[in-house]
Amino acid sequence: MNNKEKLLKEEILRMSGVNPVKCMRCGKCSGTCPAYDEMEYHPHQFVSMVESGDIEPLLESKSLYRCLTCFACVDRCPRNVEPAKLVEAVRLLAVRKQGANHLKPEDVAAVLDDDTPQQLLVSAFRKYAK
Amino acid sequence: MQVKEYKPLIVAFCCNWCSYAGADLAGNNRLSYPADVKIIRVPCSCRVNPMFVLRAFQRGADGVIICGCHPGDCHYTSGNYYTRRRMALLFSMLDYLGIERDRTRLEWVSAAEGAKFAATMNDFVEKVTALGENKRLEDLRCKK
Amino acid sequence: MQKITRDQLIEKAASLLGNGTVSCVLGWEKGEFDYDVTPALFETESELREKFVFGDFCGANLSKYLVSKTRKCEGRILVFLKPCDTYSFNQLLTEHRFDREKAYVVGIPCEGMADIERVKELCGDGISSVTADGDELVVTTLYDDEPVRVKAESVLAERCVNCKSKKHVAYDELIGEDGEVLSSARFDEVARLEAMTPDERFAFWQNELSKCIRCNACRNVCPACTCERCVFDNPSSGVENKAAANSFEEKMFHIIRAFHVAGRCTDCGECSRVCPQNIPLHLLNRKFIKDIDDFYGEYQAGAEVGSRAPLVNYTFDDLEPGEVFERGGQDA
Amino acid sequence: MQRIGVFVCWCGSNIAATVDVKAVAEALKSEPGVVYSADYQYMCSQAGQDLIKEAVKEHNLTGIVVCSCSPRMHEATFRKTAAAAGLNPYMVEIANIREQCSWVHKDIPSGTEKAIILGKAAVAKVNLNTPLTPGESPVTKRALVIGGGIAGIQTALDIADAGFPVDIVEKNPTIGGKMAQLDKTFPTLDCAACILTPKMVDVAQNDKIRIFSYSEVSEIKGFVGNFDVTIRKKARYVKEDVCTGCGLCVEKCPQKKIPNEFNLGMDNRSAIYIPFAQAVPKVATIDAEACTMLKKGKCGLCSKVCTAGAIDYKQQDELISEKYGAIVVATGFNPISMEKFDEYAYSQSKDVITSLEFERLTNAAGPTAGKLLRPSDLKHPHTIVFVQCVGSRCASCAEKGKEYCSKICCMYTAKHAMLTRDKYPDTDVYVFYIDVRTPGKNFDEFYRRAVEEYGVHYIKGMVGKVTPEGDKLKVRASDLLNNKQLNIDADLVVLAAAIEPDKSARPLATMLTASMDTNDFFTEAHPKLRPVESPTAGVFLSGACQGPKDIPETVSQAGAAASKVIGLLAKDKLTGNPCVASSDELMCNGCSSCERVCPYGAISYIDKEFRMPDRTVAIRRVASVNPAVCQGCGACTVACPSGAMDLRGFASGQIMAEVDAICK
Repeated sequence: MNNKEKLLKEEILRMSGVNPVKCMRCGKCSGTCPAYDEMEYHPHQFVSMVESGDIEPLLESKSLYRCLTCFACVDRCPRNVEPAKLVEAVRLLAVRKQGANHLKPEDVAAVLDDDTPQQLLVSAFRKYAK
Repeated sequence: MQVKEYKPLIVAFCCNWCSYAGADLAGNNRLSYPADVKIIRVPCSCRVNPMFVLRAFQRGADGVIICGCHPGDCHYTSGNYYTRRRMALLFSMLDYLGIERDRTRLEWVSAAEGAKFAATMNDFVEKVTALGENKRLEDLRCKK
Repeated sequence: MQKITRDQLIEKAASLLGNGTVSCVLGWEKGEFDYDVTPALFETESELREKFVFGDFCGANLSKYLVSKTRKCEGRILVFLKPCDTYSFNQLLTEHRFDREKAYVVGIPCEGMADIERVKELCGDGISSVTADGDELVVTTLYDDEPVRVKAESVLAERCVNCKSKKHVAYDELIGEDGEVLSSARFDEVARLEAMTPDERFAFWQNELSKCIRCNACRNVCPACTCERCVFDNPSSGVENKAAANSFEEKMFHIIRAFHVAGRCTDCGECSRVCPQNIPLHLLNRKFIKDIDDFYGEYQAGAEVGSRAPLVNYTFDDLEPGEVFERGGQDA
Repeated sequence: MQRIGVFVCWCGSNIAATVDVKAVAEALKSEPGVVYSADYQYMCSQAGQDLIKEAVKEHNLTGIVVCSCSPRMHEATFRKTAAAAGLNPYMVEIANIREQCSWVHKDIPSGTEKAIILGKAAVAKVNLNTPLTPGESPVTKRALVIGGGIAGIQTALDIADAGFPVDIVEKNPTIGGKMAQLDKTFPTLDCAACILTPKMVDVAQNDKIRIFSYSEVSEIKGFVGNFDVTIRKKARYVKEDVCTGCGLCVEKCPQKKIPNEFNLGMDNRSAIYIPFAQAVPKVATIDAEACTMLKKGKCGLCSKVCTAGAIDYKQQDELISEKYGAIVVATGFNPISMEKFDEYAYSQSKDVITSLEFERLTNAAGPTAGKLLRPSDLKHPHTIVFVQCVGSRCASCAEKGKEYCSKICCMYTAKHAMLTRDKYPDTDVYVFYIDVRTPGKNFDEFYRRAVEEYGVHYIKGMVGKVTPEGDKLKVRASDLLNNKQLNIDADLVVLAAAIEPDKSARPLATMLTASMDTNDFFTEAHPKLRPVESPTAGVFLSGACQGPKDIPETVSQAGAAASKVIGLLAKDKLTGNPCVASSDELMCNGCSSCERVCPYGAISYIDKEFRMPDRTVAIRRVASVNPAVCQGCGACTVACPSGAMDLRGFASGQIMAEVDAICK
């Protein structure tokens, strides 16, 4: 892990309050994820990639916006790792990096399609419009 | 001018099953530590009454160290857990009264850790030597 | 200042004596002055009417006296307990120091007790009488012609300013309303000392402990110090001494005493109340209570009967003594 | 005043090279109480010991200090020497001037100085030594085994084999435990009943063994060698000694809709029942909750058909008191409840079952007569999904699962998968695993055979959700190695439920004052060196009550526990360690602090009369230490606020005398 990766990792762990070392690699999070097929990186990969500092690809990935934040993985994880909180933290980091690139109400129509879950739009508004 | 070298007086309470055996092992392996350390054998670290610690200080000891089995390894299953609580509170109280922290110590030394025993004693003697004589407990009731 | 009156308590005691529920009453009687009230045992109603008092100087915690009195008294003993006293009562029960059946507890509300030293600070020495009048105390002194009126609130004892609970944790019957457990600032002073440098702390305690005259009042009043034979009175304990021939116990008395009651002290504050030298002894006990709360989770001695005191308990991952120091505070 | 002799050993040059032994002997001569002082090359040699013996006689010594090697080395030697010279062996103290002095210090002046100080400390201690005699207590030569599973059975058989009488207390109507419910056993695949039932018969026929079935331990008093136990024999409303086990009553009983515990509720039994054909004792039991006669006073059919006249509707619980020298706990385990694992739909679908239920489904004596049929519609399942680690290794859900590995699930799941493929090659079998743990003889080979020879699909990943849909179970799971999410339409889902100690263990531990860990498994006296003993003397552990175990491990632990019991019962008297705690009743407050820290339950309280200074009599509660149980750790001495509790051999006064001598 180089220094930049270390800093990124620390920030994400701090934001999420998640300790990925607790993960025992059972994959129940991914076995439970309703958005699995939509995601390039799956919940269990988020955990192991954050742990190894491999965060850049996650920041770039569309997977961030496919997570429904349904928290099924949080609920069912036998080790209390809470993968969804990690996804959320990476997503926040990506959003912050976008700077002024916020979602404006008038842009909504353009991104609206049948595949985008409504919940995502609601939370996007809540978070990104600030 | 020849200054007499300061030699601290250290009392070490060692539990019979782990730490006393660890001290014996340090001997078997000829791992030296200062002769200032005098060991008193107790069946278990939980036999060490805080009064013994205070008495040692009162009689002129400069440092008191208590050694016991590692948590979970106590010959009597739970003795060292009580020791840990008692000494945590006692040491914290001495610190609260302004007594130097480095004069007291609780250390877990197993029967296999002769090297750790010697290293611990060397380190402890060094720290206590740096503090010099134990005056504060002596003076606690003598406002100047 | 107190919401209940002497008469109310006498009526209650008289009726319980009269119907045979209890055979004697543990209460307070007036001493030399209005403010040196002492615990006393009453056996008849006339005794009560003559000597029993209740007011702003009835700070004495009566629970301790049950240990000796229940052994002597044939029937049940009526004891008046303020909220903080009930914690000591429970702690003594936890330690099987007397038979619960032999005590009849009447819980009484407490508005906080006055500290005569604070009255003296405001009114000077030579106090000849102190009486309550509404939320004020009327103080007459030998030197002033006119009585001085002070707000009762301004002369509250420290332990009452930082009252930990207005809730009775044990009683057979209550007079008045029961209160709540309070969140108090009682550990602030300990925290202030902890934040000092070791040198400052040492100077503080050296100053305080040098005042000690070893009168043993703190021990004698302490509801946790009910040992059949105190180690300080026992020649074979190695710390015994009454004459100050051995400097050991002189220095260590307060440390050993605080350690002996650690985890059992309910923070009733009696030790500081009775200290003729005004040493803040409660700060030693509170340090242990604060440490116990910090290291092992909050624990209030006496909150429930039968609870396991922190020093006769453990968990597998308790703090190491070394870690205690890493948690903050000034390094020595 | 003591008359102390000091004996300084050279240990050849081991001590003498760094410590001036003559100076040590000389310096200690002037210590209080010392009347004789000598040095010798090898004190532990016969000549050295003779020197000590002669000195004892010549100088009327009452105490001995040997400045030599570690007491761990030769304390016992010198105690024997003292005893041979007519002294109490506990009047000997050792100053360790070899391991803790000459071997670790280099220059002679400081080594000598320290040796003198250590000698002074030992002299100071001996001055306060008192003769100690180990206490003796008799041993009742009978053992109690609590639990009649394979652990209890094996322990009882082994103890009885050595000629000691044993009683087994079993809470169910028959012994046999979990093993009786199993079909085949891994890794050899021999049938459980074939190897267990002969042992059950051995137990029944052994005249040294008594079985208290349908019974529970209700009270335990006493200590090692002398336990007083009360056993509650629950009313079964059938005279055990009269019933022939013919089964006619079971057949005729009109109340036939009671869920059958033995088959985990997958079929029904009658109100009067015999759990299974090979039950021991083979007698009927009436389920009082279900019997119409006992509930409403009507019916009585069983009594009418019983030709032996064994039915007794008036039977009462019976209390049996017996004395035992040793107690073996063999209370076993249970699978945890699956109710809380909503994601696996255990409560929603009959076709989601636990592995123990699967055992019954494949057992020839089970509800389907050994045919693998799924419970909901009794059809043959074609796709079966096994989920491992359900509730095991589960840190997040204390209320749901267990943090530990249940140890046996990997192997029994491999067994189930293999047997299914063997009997029904047309089924697809998936096993979802986190890790496959197979540390045991022939275990990994067995698991590999399931994969390689029987074509079981082992998938690294976990099932996240099971959804009943029509007559299928939709299983959503991850395949971590292929980085895929799988959706399987299964007919049957088998959950490898974590195992937990039986619920009866906790109250039993309280009665025994035996300690348990946070999971309610019994703790061992030492995790490595005394694995079958409880810290409470005279209490031994057998089987899964101590931790998850498979059958071979259970049997070997049962044998080990039995040998410990035999070792105890073979003694006529127990000689204790005399260095035990004792309480000064005059000073004792009766506050229970000591009792709470005692790891052995050696302290009890008695009410005692005291004459008070004012001539009144007061009854006070005071602590009393049982020297046969106390191991001498001293935890109580510090917990005691009044200092009433002290430890013989390491008394407060002695330790403080050592402190004083060192700090002088």
